Amino acid sequence: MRVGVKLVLVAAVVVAAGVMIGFYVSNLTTLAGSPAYSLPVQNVNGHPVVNLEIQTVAAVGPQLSRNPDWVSYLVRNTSGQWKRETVWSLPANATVHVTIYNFDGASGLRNPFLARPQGMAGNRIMVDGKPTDAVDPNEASHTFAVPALGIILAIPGVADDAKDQCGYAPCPMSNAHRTIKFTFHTTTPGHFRWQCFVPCAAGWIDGFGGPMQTIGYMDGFLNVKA
Amino acid sequence: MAEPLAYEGTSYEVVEEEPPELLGRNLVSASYLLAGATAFFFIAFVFAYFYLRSLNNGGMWKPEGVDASIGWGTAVVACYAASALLVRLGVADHRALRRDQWRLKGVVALLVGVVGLVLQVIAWTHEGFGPADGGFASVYFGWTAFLFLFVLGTLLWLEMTVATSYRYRKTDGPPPAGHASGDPHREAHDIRDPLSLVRAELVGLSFYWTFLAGIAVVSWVILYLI
Amino acid sequence: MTDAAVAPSPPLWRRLLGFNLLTGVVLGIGGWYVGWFGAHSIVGPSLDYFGDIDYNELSVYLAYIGGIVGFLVGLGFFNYPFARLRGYPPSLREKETGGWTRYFSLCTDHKVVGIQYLWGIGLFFFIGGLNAMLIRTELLRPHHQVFPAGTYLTLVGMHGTMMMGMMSSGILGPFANYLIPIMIGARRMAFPRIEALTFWLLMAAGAILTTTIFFGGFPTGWTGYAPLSNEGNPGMDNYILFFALVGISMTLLGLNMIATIVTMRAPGLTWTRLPIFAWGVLSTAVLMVLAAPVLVAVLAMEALDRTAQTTFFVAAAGGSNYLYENLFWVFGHPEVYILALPGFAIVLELLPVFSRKPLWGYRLAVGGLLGVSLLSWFVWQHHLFVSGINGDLRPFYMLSTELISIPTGFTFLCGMMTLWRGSIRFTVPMLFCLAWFFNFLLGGLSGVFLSDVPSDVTTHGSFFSMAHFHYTIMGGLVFTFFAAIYYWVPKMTGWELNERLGKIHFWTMFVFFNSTFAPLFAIGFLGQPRRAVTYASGLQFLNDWVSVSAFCLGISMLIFLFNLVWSLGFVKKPAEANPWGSRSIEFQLPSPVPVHNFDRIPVFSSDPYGYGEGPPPSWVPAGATAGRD
Amino acid sequence: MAANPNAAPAPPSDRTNHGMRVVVAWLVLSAIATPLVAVFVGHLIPPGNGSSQGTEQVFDNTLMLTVITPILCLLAVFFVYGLRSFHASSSGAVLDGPPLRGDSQIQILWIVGTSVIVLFLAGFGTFELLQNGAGGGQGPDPIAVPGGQKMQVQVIGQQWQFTYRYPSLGGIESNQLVLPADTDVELHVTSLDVIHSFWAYELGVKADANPGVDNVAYVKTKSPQVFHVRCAELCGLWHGYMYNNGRVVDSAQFHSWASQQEKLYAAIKPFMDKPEADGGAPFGHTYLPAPERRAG
Repeated sequence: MRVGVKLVLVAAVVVAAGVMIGFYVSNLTTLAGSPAYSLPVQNVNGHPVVNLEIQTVAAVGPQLSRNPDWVSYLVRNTSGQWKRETVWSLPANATVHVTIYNFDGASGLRNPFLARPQGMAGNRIMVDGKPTDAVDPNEASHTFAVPALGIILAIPGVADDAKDQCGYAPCPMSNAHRTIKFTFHTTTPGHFRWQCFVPCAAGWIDGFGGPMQTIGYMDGFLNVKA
Repeated sequence: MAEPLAYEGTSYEVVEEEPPELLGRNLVSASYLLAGATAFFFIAFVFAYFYLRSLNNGGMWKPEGVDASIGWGTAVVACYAASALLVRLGVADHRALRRDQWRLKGVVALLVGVVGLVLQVIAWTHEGFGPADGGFASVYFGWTAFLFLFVLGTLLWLEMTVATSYRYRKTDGPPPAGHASGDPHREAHDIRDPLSLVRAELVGLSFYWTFLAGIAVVSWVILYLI
Repeated sequence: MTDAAVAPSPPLWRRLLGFNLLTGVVLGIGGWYVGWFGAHSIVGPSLDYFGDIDYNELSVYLAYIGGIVGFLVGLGFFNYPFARLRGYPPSLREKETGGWTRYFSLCTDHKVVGIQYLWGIGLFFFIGGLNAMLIRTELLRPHHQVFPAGTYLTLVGMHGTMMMGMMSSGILGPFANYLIPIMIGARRMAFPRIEALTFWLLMAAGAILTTTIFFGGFPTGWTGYAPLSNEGNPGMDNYILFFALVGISMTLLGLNMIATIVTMRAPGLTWTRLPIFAWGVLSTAVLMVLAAPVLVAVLAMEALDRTAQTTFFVAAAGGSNYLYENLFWVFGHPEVYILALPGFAIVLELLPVFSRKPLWGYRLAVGGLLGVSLLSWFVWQHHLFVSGINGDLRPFYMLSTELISIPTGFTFLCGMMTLWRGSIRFTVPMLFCLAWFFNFLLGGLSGVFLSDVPSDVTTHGSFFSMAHFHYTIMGGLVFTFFAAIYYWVPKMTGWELNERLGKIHFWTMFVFFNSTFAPLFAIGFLGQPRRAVTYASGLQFLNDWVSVSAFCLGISMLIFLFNLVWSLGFVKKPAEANPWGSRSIEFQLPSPVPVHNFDRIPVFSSDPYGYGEGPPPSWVPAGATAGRD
Repeated sequence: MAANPNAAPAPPSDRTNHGMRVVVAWLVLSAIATPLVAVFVGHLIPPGNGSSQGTEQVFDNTLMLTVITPILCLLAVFFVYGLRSFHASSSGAVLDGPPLRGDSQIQILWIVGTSVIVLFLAGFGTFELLQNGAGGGQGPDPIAVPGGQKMQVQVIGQQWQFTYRYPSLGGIESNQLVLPADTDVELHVTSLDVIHSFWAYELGVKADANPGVDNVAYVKTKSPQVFHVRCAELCGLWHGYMYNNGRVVDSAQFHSWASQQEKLYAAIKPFMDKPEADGGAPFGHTYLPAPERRAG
């Protein structure tokens, strides 16, 4: 073989390896990832305020995911649509008003202590308009928890015999649901993971596989930015 | 300068031939080693049995109604043991040059072994419990399933020796060259007198099959008796 | 042994469409889809144990079984068993085609398999190394930055699993397959088809592990601890299948090695004349044959847990995660000596050549290898000192673990005394062997901290233990792997490797290896746990230092790769038959070794270490007339 | 430079007593280095002085480092001396070295030496371990139990957080581990799902949290401080984020923290099982394995 041919061969192999490595790395960087979603910030008296509206659904549906039967969180964007985004950007030192619409039934908490709302203003949440200090751990459908900020609250589930249960997300408000409201304050900048503590991934052992260990479903980040 | 050990250009015709009993020694030593590997594979299940039994986590070692049927188990293991015994007797026949009797025993051993496998499959469907029913059920199904696979492999090996014995039952001298590996393009055998290897193969097989039947007996004692 | 081995080769198109890698891959992919859709259509939803999730575990396994069977059918591994099932007589080798295509097909020449192993394992070694680079990229900052959460775990797991699984055969695969028959004066391994099978199984395994990223990866690291592995994505099954295939491959490789060394030694090659490399291979092979089946068994249980819903490792349902930990480490600790022992053997094999002295304390060295091999069975719970298993047995495991340093010390003593008053030549392979002393000393002494329960409380599961096993495995195995490459590749290929580039490779690798892993001892002591994507911000400087060193280490590997391609592809300087002045028998043969190894089986009358003891005896018995007249 | 193995000339006789030189150099170097390491390096080794167990680990590490130093010195002296003195001449033919094939005295000396070191270290480690468990998880039947009154704390791992339950404080639970100073603490570590490992770094405590297993570890706190808790066993997606601070506080602060925590806890109390004082199970809930579910 002539040297030129060999060089071309080597170059081809190097290029092929480069392409494959690039493909490999890009596959890894996008594996189950979702980009950060910036929430719209209002300014009240020079103080940033964010309204965060989220939905928890039993089955995310084919419209939003390759895994239609996975349980998931959804967030409402500025145009009022529900998106399956779980990495949220927030400003530092902001007040965040959270509204959670839960369309899912109860799975029960494994550690009942986590049914005590903690870390939000007044250590108290509003469930369907009623102030609540403790959710029955067996009624818990999901939790919204940011352990690094000390925020943990259980979300009570929709009764099993409720009419008009939501099938696939996004669920219209006419379906049976519970509404949870609370407020918390962000402090210093940082990346804070949030997750669900209820073993709600049906089908997996301990209820903790699949969506429970995949960003974009039951896990995400609060990216608090200065 | 001493005589070189090899010349680069030497063709195969001048290369010294391998002693024909070498492959026989290879085969017999391999059966011992394979028996060692098999023993360690099943030791894992023996360990699992006694470990999980002594822990009895959650009282789920052997819940109500989980008991392997000793009737089926005895039938299966008896088939395995009988087949192994027949092969041993067949080796004696082969040594005594009673080739037709060996072939008969070989075929019967094969059939008895297959009956054992069929009985095992029936036994699985007739146990009143499934693999998910606690520690014992796990060990029972895991152990018998992998014993099934090992026995299946051994019976295939037995079939090979029996088939070779049958195919050349009327042949004196070496089989045609094109029969090597069943490859019609072969111009020669690479083993001098390949049929002489049947004896060595049989000795190795007989040792291994007896060993495996011994493991089956151990499984019978552990899974059904105690 | 008349043979059709040198039959005229058929035309290229016949060779491409015959049984080879191409058909293997095509049928492998085909088999995968047959298994996958077959399972889905036949099994249907009734056996879809998982109800809510969108795949069924059974079809995953059937898909891979279909894929592996298809791959092996395509390579031609089933031709021989089917012929035997139809009663055709046994034969030793597949029809060999000659030429370059035999490297991409089922070839029963042990020298071809050795070279296949070298390139195949090298490929996956570099993929594993690439993962390490990505891990260090992520750890440049104390929090998440490059890869999404979860992917880091997949990277860590792939790096560890790939390296552990592939490098278990890292020396026995390429070098023992190539050299053991020659060293013991034989023309083949005991089971040439099984030899080829071990290689192709390993390649199938590597492909399966690499594709785990398409199936969600796996979160468990290389240990695959249940019950976390019960929770994992379908990518977890890739891990299980990879390691199970590696386990089968290792068992067969070890079996073949033992059978070969025990039954095929040439006349006169008594146990005390066996090269120390063969002893190292033997002691490793014993561990492989006996330990790898335990791995296969525990992974089989895990696969049953995931498919048939057994409860081996589910505490609430009568299982126990301790069962997994015990069984895994019953395999796992012999496994680390499967990695380390061939390194010992290569060091002891090469030192006499480059200090031109006999191996000092041959029997002690053999005793050391066998002693490590034996003791390695009695130490596994030192991986579980804080796990709560058998708290009262910890003093025993502490003792047995520290006892292992006695036979390991034999290797040090024999190596050092072989150097003593020798006439040392600092060639590239020798440099790698000398670096082994440095690395393994640090690795071994840091192991003393881990074997001591009070110290282990802090160091267990931290970067300290990570640094420790990189010092022993990378410093102990990979360095000797390169020593073996520089020492034997000229013999295997017939072309020399560039010595200057080799020295550059050595010095960069040695410096950056230590610069990468020495700070990790400190990082571990300062409280950074393994496999965690975040760390205390105060440790950022050290971590950045390590990352930059690791990148340089990666560049050093590229220098090696360049040397390999440059020397073997472009320069092609023919190697002398005996470039190192070795008395070992493989260097008395032409480079590369002819297909039949020896014209006449040699007769041994001494071990290969008689430096300074007069001229080596002839291997050819008097009156032999084989070969050219 | 291929040496012809067939015609190696005999090496010139070498009268230098290399062995004596190495031994002397080693003794001198060790005599200097060992005390220096023991005094100046040893105490720098973590985990530090956060608890009795931590202090003991530092002592243990110091001792091992001290034992290791002469070994390092021996190898260093040997290789520096050996590689300088025994290399082949860069020009001319490579000579064979003297054909030394072994020396039973050196072998016996080496075996005895390594055995003594190894047995000493194992014996010492056992002694240290049996004193008070060295902060490691010992499983449900601890063999090294410190005497005296101990405060029980249950550490509950789950994906992905540790919570801490205080049976002696009416079963209150907390997200943060708060301990009183100068107290013997008995940690009962367990998990609700997969394997975690509770690692209180500054306290020198590490114990795996296994589902269905009660893994006991002991620690005696010292002065008030903040310490770090991390999970040290891979447990899934958020393993890297499973960390928190803990606090050792003085007695008064501890009690005020406890009453504050009790208030927070009161709302959830009706849903929790009864504490031991009211006739319930020792740890309030079924997390702690029953005695027959011993592991080991």
